[in-house]
This record gives sequence, structure tokens and C-alpha cells, in this order.
Amino acid sequence: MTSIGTGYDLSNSVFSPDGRNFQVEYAVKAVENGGTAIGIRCKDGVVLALEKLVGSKLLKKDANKRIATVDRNMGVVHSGLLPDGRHFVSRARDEAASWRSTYKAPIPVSSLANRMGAYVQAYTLYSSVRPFGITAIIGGWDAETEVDVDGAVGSGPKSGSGGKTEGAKQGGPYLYMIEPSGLYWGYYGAATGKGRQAAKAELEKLKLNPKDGDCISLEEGVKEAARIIYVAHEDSKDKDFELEMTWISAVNGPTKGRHEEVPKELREEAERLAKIALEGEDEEEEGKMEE
Amino acid sequence: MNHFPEAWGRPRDDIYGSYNPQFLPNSHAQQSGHPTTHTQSPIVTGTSVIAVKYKDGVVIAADNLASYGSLARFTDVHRLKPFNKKAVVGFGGDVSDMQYLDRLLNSLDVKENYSHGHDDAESDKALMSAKNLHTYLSKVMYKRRSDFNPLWNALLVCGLSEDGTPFLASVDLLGTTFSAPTLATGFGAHLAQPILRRVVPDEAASKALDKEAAVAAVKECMKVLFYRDARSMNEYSIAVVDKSGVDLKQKEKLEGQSWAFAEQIKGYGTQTV
Amino acid sequence: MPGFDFSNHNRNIALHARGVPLPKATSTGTTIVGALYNGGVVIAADTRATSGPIVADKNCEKLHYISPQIWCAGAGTAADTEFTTALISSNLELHALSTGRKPRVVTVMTMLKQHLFRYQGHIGAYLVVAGCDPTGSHLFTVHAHGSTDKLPYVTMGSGSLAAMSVFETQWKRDMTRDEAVKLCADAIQAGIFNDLGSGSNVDVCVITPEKTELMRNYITPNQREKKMRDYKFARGTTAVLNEKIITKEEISKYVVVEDVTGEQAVGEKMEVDQ
Amino acid sequence: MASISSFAMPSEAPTYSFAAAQSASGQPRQHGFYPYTDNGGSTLGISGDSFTILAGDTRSTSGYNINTRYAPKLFKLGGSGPNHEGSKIVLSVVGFAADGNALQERLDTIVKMYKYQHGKDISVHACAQRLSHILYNKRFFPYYVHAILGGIDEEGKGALYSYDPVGSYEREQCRAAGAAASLIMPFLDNQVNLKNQYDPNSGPGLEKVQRVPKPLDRTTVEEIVRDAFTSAVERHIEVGDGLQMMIITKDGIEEVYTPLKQD
Amino acid sequence: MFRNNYDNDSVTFSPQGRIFQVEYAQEAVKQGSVVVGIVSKTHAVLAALKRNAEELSSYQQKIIPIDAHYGLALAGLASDARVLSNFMKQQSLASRLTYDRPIALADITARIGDRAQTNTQQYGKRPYGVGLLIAGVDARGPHLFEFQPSGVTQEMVACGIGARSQMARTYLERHLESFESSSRDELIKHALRAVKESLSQDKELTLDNTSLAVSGVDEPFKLYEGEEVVNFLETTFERREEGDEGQAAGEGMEVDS
Repeated sequence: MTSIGTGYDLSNSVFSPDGRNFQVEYAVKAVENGGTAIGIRCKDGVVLALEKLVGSKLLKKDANKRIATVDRNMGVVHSGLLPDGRHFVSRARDEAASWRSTYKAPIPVSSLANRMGAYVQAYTLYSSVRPFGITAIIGGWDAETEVDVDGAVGSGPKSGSGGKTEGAKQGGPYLYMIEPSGLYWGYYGAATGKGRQAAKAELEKLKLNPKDGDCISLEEGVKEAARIIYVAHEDSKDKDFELEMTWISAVNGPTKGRHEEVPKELREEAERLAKIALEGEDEEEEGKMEE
Repeated sequence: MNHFPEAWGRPRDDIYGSYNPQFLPNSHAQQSGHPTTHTQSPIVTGTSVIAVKYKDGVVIAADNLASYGSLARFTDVHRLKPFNKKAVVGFGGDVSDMQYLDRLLNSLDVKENYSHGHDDAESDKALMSAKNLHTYLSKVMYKRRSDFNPLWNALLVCGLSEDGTPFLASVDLLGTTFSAPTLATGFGAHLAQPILRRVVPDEAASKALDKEAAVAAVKECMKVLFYRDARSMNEYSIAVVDKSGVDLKQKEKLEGQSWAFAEQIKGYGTQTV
Repeated sequence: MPGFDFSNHNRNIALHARGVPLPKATSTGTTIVGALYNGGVVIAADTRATSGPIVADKNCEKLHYISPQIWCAGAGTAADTEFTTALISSNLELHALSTGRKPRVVTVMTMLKQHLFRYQGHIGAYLVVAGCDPTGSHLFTVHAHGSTDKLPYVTMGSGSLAAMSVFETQWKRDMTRDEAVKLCADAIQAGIFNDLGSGSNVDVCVITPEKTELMRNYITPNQREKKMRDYKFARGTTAVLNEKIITKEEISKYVVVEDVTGEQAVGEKMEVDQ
Repeated sequence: MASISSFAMPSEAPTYSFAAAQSASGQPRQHGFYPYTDNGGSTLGISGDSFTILAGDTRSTSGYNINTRYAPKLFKLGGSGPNHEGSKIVLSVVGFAADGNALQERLDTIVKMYKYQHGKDISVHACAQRLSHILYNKRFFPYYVHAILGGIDEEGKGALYSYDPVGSYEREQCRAAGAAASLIMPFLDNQVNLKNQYDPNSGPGLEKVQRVPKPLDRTTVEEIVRDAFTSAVERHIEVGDGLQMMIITKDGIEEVYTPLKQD
Repeated sequence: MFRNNYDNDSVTFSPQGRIFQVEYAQEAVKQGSVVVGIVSKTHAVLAALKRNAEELSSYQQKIIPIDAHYGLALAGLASDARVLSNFMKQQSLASRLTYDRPIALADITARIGDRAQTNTQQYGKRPYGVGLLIAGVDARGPHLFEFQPSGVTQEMVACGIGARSQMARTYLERHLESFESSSRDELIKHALRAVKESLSQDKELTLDNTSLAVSGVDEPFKLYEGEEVVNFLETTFERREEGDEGQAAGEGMEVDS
């Protein structure tokens, strides 16, 4: 590493002669040690999944949830320094709440990603702070139907000015990933943490881009997410882990537009299939492909 | 009446002399010549809300009318707002303040669900109960009255408390709170409460009352209120809260009205035909 | 017709403006009701009289006699209801004597509304007039400003809404006497228990073309509780500064006894006869 | 908004003042916001040698309406959990119920913080002084309540403090407050402090000796309290429905409820 | 002690993505005496070893009751713990005042976690030098949370922190399976024995140096100290009056339970 010993890496907001901010790069290192987190944008919803490494036997099982709800229709999973993640989530919730109090409607996923990107970026600007040691994946569903303004009285005109346009659709599933630098992109499938390379490789095999035709369904997405987390875990097999998964569908879908934990039965089924797929991997590839 | 709503209901200068803003602090007087005013009176209003506790839960009802003075302005305003699956809040009084409170409840619900997002029996126990909600709302109302900026409402909060027992309590624009087996706000306090108290005189009677009888009593009251409250209408919302959650109906119509007495009325005094 | 003396009106306004309060009148916060039934009419009242938040009389009578078959329940300022009904009763008697017919309820109602209208609401009498006459059974309300109503069931006073809630849920056409009495008593009790201005007992009056039945204290649901302690003071507990004993003989000096002449006694007899 | 001012209106149209609106009857009527109301009811407290009794009716009123037949006016202070375990001080408040509740909660929090910070219970004496300050701090927007505070003092004797709405207070033997205070207080003066009672066995006229009040025993006090309330119920329309009594002794607080007339 | 360039403050990442200042703060926890917490289905128990500065001084406070339903045990800088516990007391009272409900343990723990995180991301602040075990019962049942200076908070079944706490944790891990269905008394015994494991050979749990706190479903959080713990110590270690054999007997029991 060319950074160590130069003195350019000792403070945030300092460029090295070749134009790098080493503190941000070190923050990325913190992320790279965290458990793998992924997000998949499916046809009818978003899945977020996390490989939660279990550091101690004394930890209570299935407690210590790490995927956070930001607004009813939105969730955040992150990898890296846990407390930094909570700071991020808490700010995201404040942004969502202030958006609601201004616009009387939920914040769109893209706007939240934008605001959080700006917030995280601000932590790369000053020597008095350090960058976030996390990469966060934001998944959400922007309502397609016209949402009532919070607290609306009456039903409004049925047609004409202020009325509803027949068949008009907007919104849908969205997925963004924000890095310690504050940089963010929209994704079809996103992965971060220790096993991100393996996870990305698996994500790329999935049918996620609408341009390629029909994307995978939310339920398929859940099963794929579980499998990908299991695949990504292969490198650190010596450690125990718990799989945590949440999902968001449209109003007419299984979560009724809300960000919720994947039901226990479905998660266990997905894990069972993931284990089978993993065992079968060595012998025959198609077992996994058919799933 | 002229077309300046701001002037409605104010004493006329030609009779009472113009308003003298001199006593006001300079910052106020110089800017506008008016005193700083908060809500001085409600504008668009909803009338009574009534509710009864029965052995497994609570029944609550309010009609769908929002009046603008004596004008029946909006006829599809829903004044019962469910909160998670344990509570319903019924709003009487100013409708815009109701909307503010509704948004407040909305953001509270979002906050509550940060940590209670999943749907299972264990989480249900930790959900905010009707009692918790009532305490919260009473603090909001009392704070606003203490700021001389009241929310011009009378609220009934009903549902289940933490231990699963039925809960019913009220809070008004002054922050006054009280609880009883039957409650009614506005005109209902005069007209519906006696009917409800006949059915449910005390806590013991409420513990013996079944859901059907409670709903019947509430519907009877809605009818009497429609007979006698000039700011009421015949379409209403009714909600039942019990262990299974909130059952809210927003388009109920009054049934079995009786105007039999009207046939024999002739005039108001000496008239006989 | 001589009326009230308003000569002190301006003085009173001035005094009031300087902070001298007007004397507080005893008002009958009150629930009063009336209902027609098949074969007659029932009126009923509670028996609480209040002065502000204080109970002035726990068992007052709010059902006033107008004529044998016409009675009146009064709410509002106690003195106004008492004097107004007494005045109308008296005038009605004269009217009955001069026409030689049984008085009619409409006549009472008309006399009341004309009298009250003249005083523009300053006489705070709110009345339920009921009775039977040759034209049938009648029930009216008269408000202090002089307006009247004619309805099959009526309520007035601070407990009127409580009482009306009973009528609106339980009233039906063609009731029997007992049903009507029960309904009115229930309406009064709704007032007693839900309206702070009303309390104590239920008085009921049933009027039929044949007879009038006044049931004073028909229901007494609010009996006074026995005290736990005895509050008799031992003789000598109160300090006495000086004492003067007046004997019977000394008092009789001041008493003049006169014989009542026969003519006045005849007059009384006539009334009884009526 | 500011452009629609009363001064900018055309001269031929009547302009309007922003002071209070006038009622039809010619009497000035303020149609603004008045932040107080009176919820009726009455409270009383009597302290004895080793106990203090506080009592209050449970009716809550507004105007001629009964809000509820059960709204306690007595609050245990400083106890832990929803049942106020370990509490040794009782506050009674009567007047504007919302202010009463706010006051009670503030004092309760202070008593709890005192225990947390000092590791021991606050004395009634200190609590009484603190309550006075809370009230006076709102001198120009007062808590519209008459408070009575009861407990056991550091010598084990019954302690009773009564307050006016802005914090003037005094330790007393007995005190009635609220709607029926003027009915109950003379009764207490006579029965507890033996005012206007002379020793029947003492000499005549000016030689009469005033009876000397002695601390009363618990049953006598309980009976006096009951009789005071059953009498107040007869003559005051805002008093009724139920009587809540709390008896504070060194062992804790006993609570008794008895029904009263409901009319 | 070896020093490097990246440990001057808590706003500097090391090239490996570590924050040394935070890691050093974790060491402060290990300077404190041991505290242990365990939960069952019905109860949550805290046990602690109190130290005194010298023979004649008083013993430190290791367990602080916060609200009727919960309290905490601390290891590390006691003054940092006081700041945090005052904050927790205020938040707990506020929850009861505004909502009339006991604050959820997960919520209050998250709040101090968030506070601690701020100290690890801003220049001029230092991380808290204390670890906490927060135990009690809320609407969702009994809970035990561990709080670390880094701001990490975790819900545990059992936990021990402070000096030589590894021995306590080993004990806890060995008996992990039995905790869930343990009775109140069994849970107390486990907690005391776990503390005992961390003691150096020459030390004993006595009424002076032992703190114990218990809370349960329908049982408010209560701290036992001094004479109140004698009974617990006696039944746990079956101490006999004569001599030091009691210790041996105690240890013998631990092994076979």
C-alpha cells in the first residue's frame, strides 16, 4: 500500500498527491470485513438479505435484527460497522419523516437515496468527522396507485381536473446502494460485504433487467437471495451465521406495500432449497439453474 | 356578510370603533396591525362521537358530516381513524385540526413500526395500546392549550389496553381527560350519554354486555342524534375494536327511523286543521 | 293591567357595572316532561331547586295547579313560574266563572304566551301545560319569550335533552295510562341522573277527562344517607353572653285576637265547592 | 393574508374590529379561547397523630354534565410501577382536572428523581416546599387547582399541607377544598378544631372555656370524612357518585372507595 | 506499549478499517470488575462483583436500578456509566409520562447505542469507557442487552463483561441450554456461580462484595445488597460456617450441575 507512512492518510478530507482520499478507502475496508448483504429488485418487489455472522454463542437467536425499516414501504440493509449503520438508519428515518411532514406523502426511494448520499458524502468533507464505515442498500416500493395525501378529507372528484386518469401507472420497486464515499447507484441486484464478489457473480446470472424480458418474481427472488447468501458464506464457512431477509411488495402483493420480514415458513423453505442447491453444486450445475 | 372570511363574526368598526393595536408588543403591531391570533374558533366541524365498552372490546361511531357553520359542507368525511390494530380515535370538532392529528398519528405509527414491523403474536403484545395512545394524545392536547394554540377537538380514544381489557377515554381541547364505560362528545354528551348510561350504568354492566347489544345501543343513539342534532346526518361510520382487531365500516345508513309522531301534529297552538 | 316596576332598571344596570352583583334568583335547573296517551295526558317533574351550584330545595314542587283538570310544569326562574301560573290560574278561574264553562287548555296556553310575550323573555318561565277539557286532552310547551309548541311528547329545562333521549327511544303511539306514567317517570329519572340541575324525586300528574291524580314523590330514588356520627351537642356547648326569660304572660300583651266574621268564611266555602 | 386587513376595506362597506365578537343580547361575550374550565368536585384532608386521611369525590363535571362518575382526585406520589408501590405521599387536586393531572405528574416525577438521585424517599416537608415552588413558577399562568398534600412527617406524625393555586401553603390539621369547600370547612372547623364549642361544665357567660382540640383517632376521622361528603352531596350539585379515601400511615397507603348518591 | 499513527482520535480509520480509539475504549471495560447477566423465559438476573479501593473504603456501585422494570450493571468507567444511566432514567420517565408505558428495553438500549456512536465519529469526543449489561422485563418479556463503548448493542441470553470475564462466559456457554427453562432461584445461582468463576483463586463472594438484581414477569426490578444477598450466597455455594472448604464444595457443585 502506497498510503501508509505518507501522512496523507491520517486525516479525513485530505487528498493525496494522486487525488485520493485514503480515509474513505480505509472506511471501505471496514465494510469489506462485514457480513454479506444483498438486495434484489424483482418484478413485483424487492428482497433484502443479510448474512449475519454470529460472534458469540451467548447471543439470543433471531433477535438483533439488522435490516431496518425506514418508512412503511422502505428498508435498509448495511454491511460494515454496526453502530455506523444505526446512525445511517436513524438519519434515513428522519429524512423520511421530514419528507412526510413537508409533502404529506411517503418519500420516493430515489429521493431518499439522494438525500442519504449527500449526508454520507458530507462525512468525507471535514477533518472533524470520519466517513461512514458502512455500505448501505436501500430497497423500497413507491406506490403505483395514487396515494391519498395524509389525512385527506373526502374522496375528491372522480374525473376531470384533480380526478384520476384511467390506467396511469407510476412507482414500482427500487433498489439503491450507497458507499462510504457518498456515491450511490440504482441497481437490479446489489451486494456488499465480505462475500460480495461471489454474490455479484450469482446476481449476474439472474434475470433482473426488464430489458431482457420478464424478470424473476418476488418469491423467486427470496429463494435466490437465500441461496446467494449461502454461496457467499462459503468463504467463511468456519463461522456460524443467521440469514435475515425482508421484502417489500406492491399494495396487492404479499406485504401490502409494506417493508416486512419474510415469513418464517418461506424463509425456512428458501434456506432448505439453498442448502440443497449448495450440496448439489459440485455434482451438477443444472440443479441450481432449474430452481 | 362580505367576501372577507377574516372579517366574519367580528364587531363592526362603525359600531364599536376600530381595533386599537397599541397595547400589542411593537414587533406585532408594526408588522400587521393585528394581534397574533391562533385558532379562536373552529371553522369546519364534525359533531358528536359516541362509544361504549362491552365485555370484549369497544364500539364507537360518528357520522360522516363536516359542517361549515350551518352549511352541511362535506358529507363523506370519516371521523373515525384506526391506529394499528388495537385502537380507534374518534374526532369531534374542527376538521382541519383533525387532519393535523391524523398526520401526527400517521407519523407515530411509522415510528412505532420501526421496531415492531413483523406480524406475530409476540409483537402484538408490544404494540402501542389504546391507553398509550390516549396518554400521548392528552399530552399533545394539553401542550397546545398551554401554548394558547389549541387543537379544537374533542377526541374519544378506544380499543384495548396492554392487558387486553377494553379501554375508552376522552380528551378535549383543554387537555381534560376522563374515562367511563360509555362516553359521548358534543351534542352526544347531552343526548346519547343518558341512553348509553341506561344500558351500561357502570363497569360491571359493561363487563356483562355483549357485542350485539353494544352495537344496537350505539346505533340507537346515532338515530336519536340524527333526530335532534341539527348538525348531524344519516350516514355514519362505526367501528368495533376487539382482540381480532379493528372492524371499521364507513358507509352505514341509519335504519328504522320513526316519524310516527309527526302525523298527528297540527300547528303549534290553537290550530286544529 | 299593572305590571312590573322598571323604575330601578337603570340604577341596577349602573350598580352592576360597578361590580355590585344582581341578587341571585332561585332557579329550577329542572327536568320537566309531558306525554299524551290514550285517554289523557301525563306530566312529570323532578324536585330539585338550585341557586347556582347549591341545592336550594331538595323536594320542591314544580307541578302547578291551573285548574282542576289543567296543570302546568315549570322550569326556569322559580318565582317566575310560580307567579305566572298563579296569575293565570286566577284569571282563568274568573274567566271560567264568567263564561260558566270548564276552562280549556288552549285558553291557558294562549293567556300564558300573551303574558310572557309582553315581557319579552324577562319573565324566565318555561312551562309545560297539560290538561283535559271538553275538546280533549292537550299538551303544550310555552317558552319564556312567548312561543308555544303542540306535540305528543315534550321536555323542558336543563335536563330536557336527557329526558328527550328517553322519549325518542321509547315513545310510541296509543300508550296506556301506566305506560305513559312509566315513560314520563323514566324520562325524569334520565334528567335526575344525567343533569346536575335536576335531582331528588319524581313528581307525576295524570290528567284524564274524569279526574286529576297528582302523585307527589311518585319515585324517591335519592334518599338521604344516615350519618355515621351523632352531632347532638351537650347543653352548655354554646356560650351565652346574657339571658332574658320572657314568660307566656308577657308575650300575650302583644297579641290581639279578633273574631273572623261570617262572610269571609262563606267565600272560602264557595271556592271549595268549585 | 395581511392584505385583507380591516383598514384596507372600501369605506362604504362596514369594517370589522378584531376584538371580541358581540353577542346578540348586547352583553359582551368573548368568543376566543379560554384555557381553563372547572371540573367540580371536592376534596378534604385531616391529619391525626400517626396518620393522615385524604378524601375526594370521584365525579367529574363540565357545566351541568357529568363527564364520568369515576375520576380520582387523589394521587399517590413517587411509587414505582403502575401500582405506585412504596409510595408514602398523597396529593389531592381539585379544580381544573387537566392542570391537576399535569401538576401531579410533575411532582411525581420530581419525587421519583429525588429517590433516584439521593437513594432515599423525599420527606413530606421537602415535597411540600417543592410543590409550592412548582405552583409559584406558574404565577402568571397558574395551575387552576387547590392542592392538598398528605403524608407522615419525619417524627412519624400525620402531616397535611394545603395550597392556593399560586403556591401559598400552610401545614394544617384539616382542610376542605373545591366546590363544596364552603360547605365542608365550617363543619370541620366545628368538629375537628372544636370551633364555637365550649366546655359545658365550665362557668357561665364569659367564663366559658373553649373546648381544646385533641388529635382524633382514625375511625372518628373516617366517620367525619364520610359524613362531610354525604352532606355535601345533598347540597352541592357538583359533588357525588363516589368517595375515594386514602389513609396514609407509616406502613403505607390504604385506599377505600364508597359509593355516593348519583343525582 | 507500542503505538501507531492511527490511534490518536476516533475519527481516523487505520488502513485495515479499524478505529483504534474505540478498541482502546473496549479495554477500559476489562479494567472494571466482573458483572454477569442471564435471562430465562420468566426472569432476568444481574450479578456483580464490587471492589473497594482499600480495606476501609466503601464498595463501588455496580448495579443501578433505572425504572420499575429494568436496571443495569456496569464495568469500566463508573462516571461514564452515570452519564448514561441518568440519560436512561430520563428517557424512561419520559416514556411513562408521554405514553404511560414502560420503555422497551430494545429501545432504550438503541438510544444509548446511538449516543455512543456519535462519540466515535466526531473529533474532540472520546468513546464511552464503559460496558453495560441492561436487564429487565418489558411487554415482550425478559431481556438482556449488552452495550459496548463502540455503540454496539446486542441482545444476549447470557453475558459477562469486565475483568477476567472470559471465565464467566465459559461457564455461561457451558450451561447455555439450561437457562431458558430455569427457575428464578436456579437463574440466580447460575449468575452467582458465573461471577465466582471469574474471581482469582484467593477471593470469595461475600455480602460486602456481591450485588444481585432480579426482575421477572410481574416482578419489579429489585437490587439485593449486603445482608439481603447472604441467603442467596448460602444456598448457591452451600457455605458451611467452618473454614474455607465451602469454596471447594461450591466449585465441586458447579462442575456437576
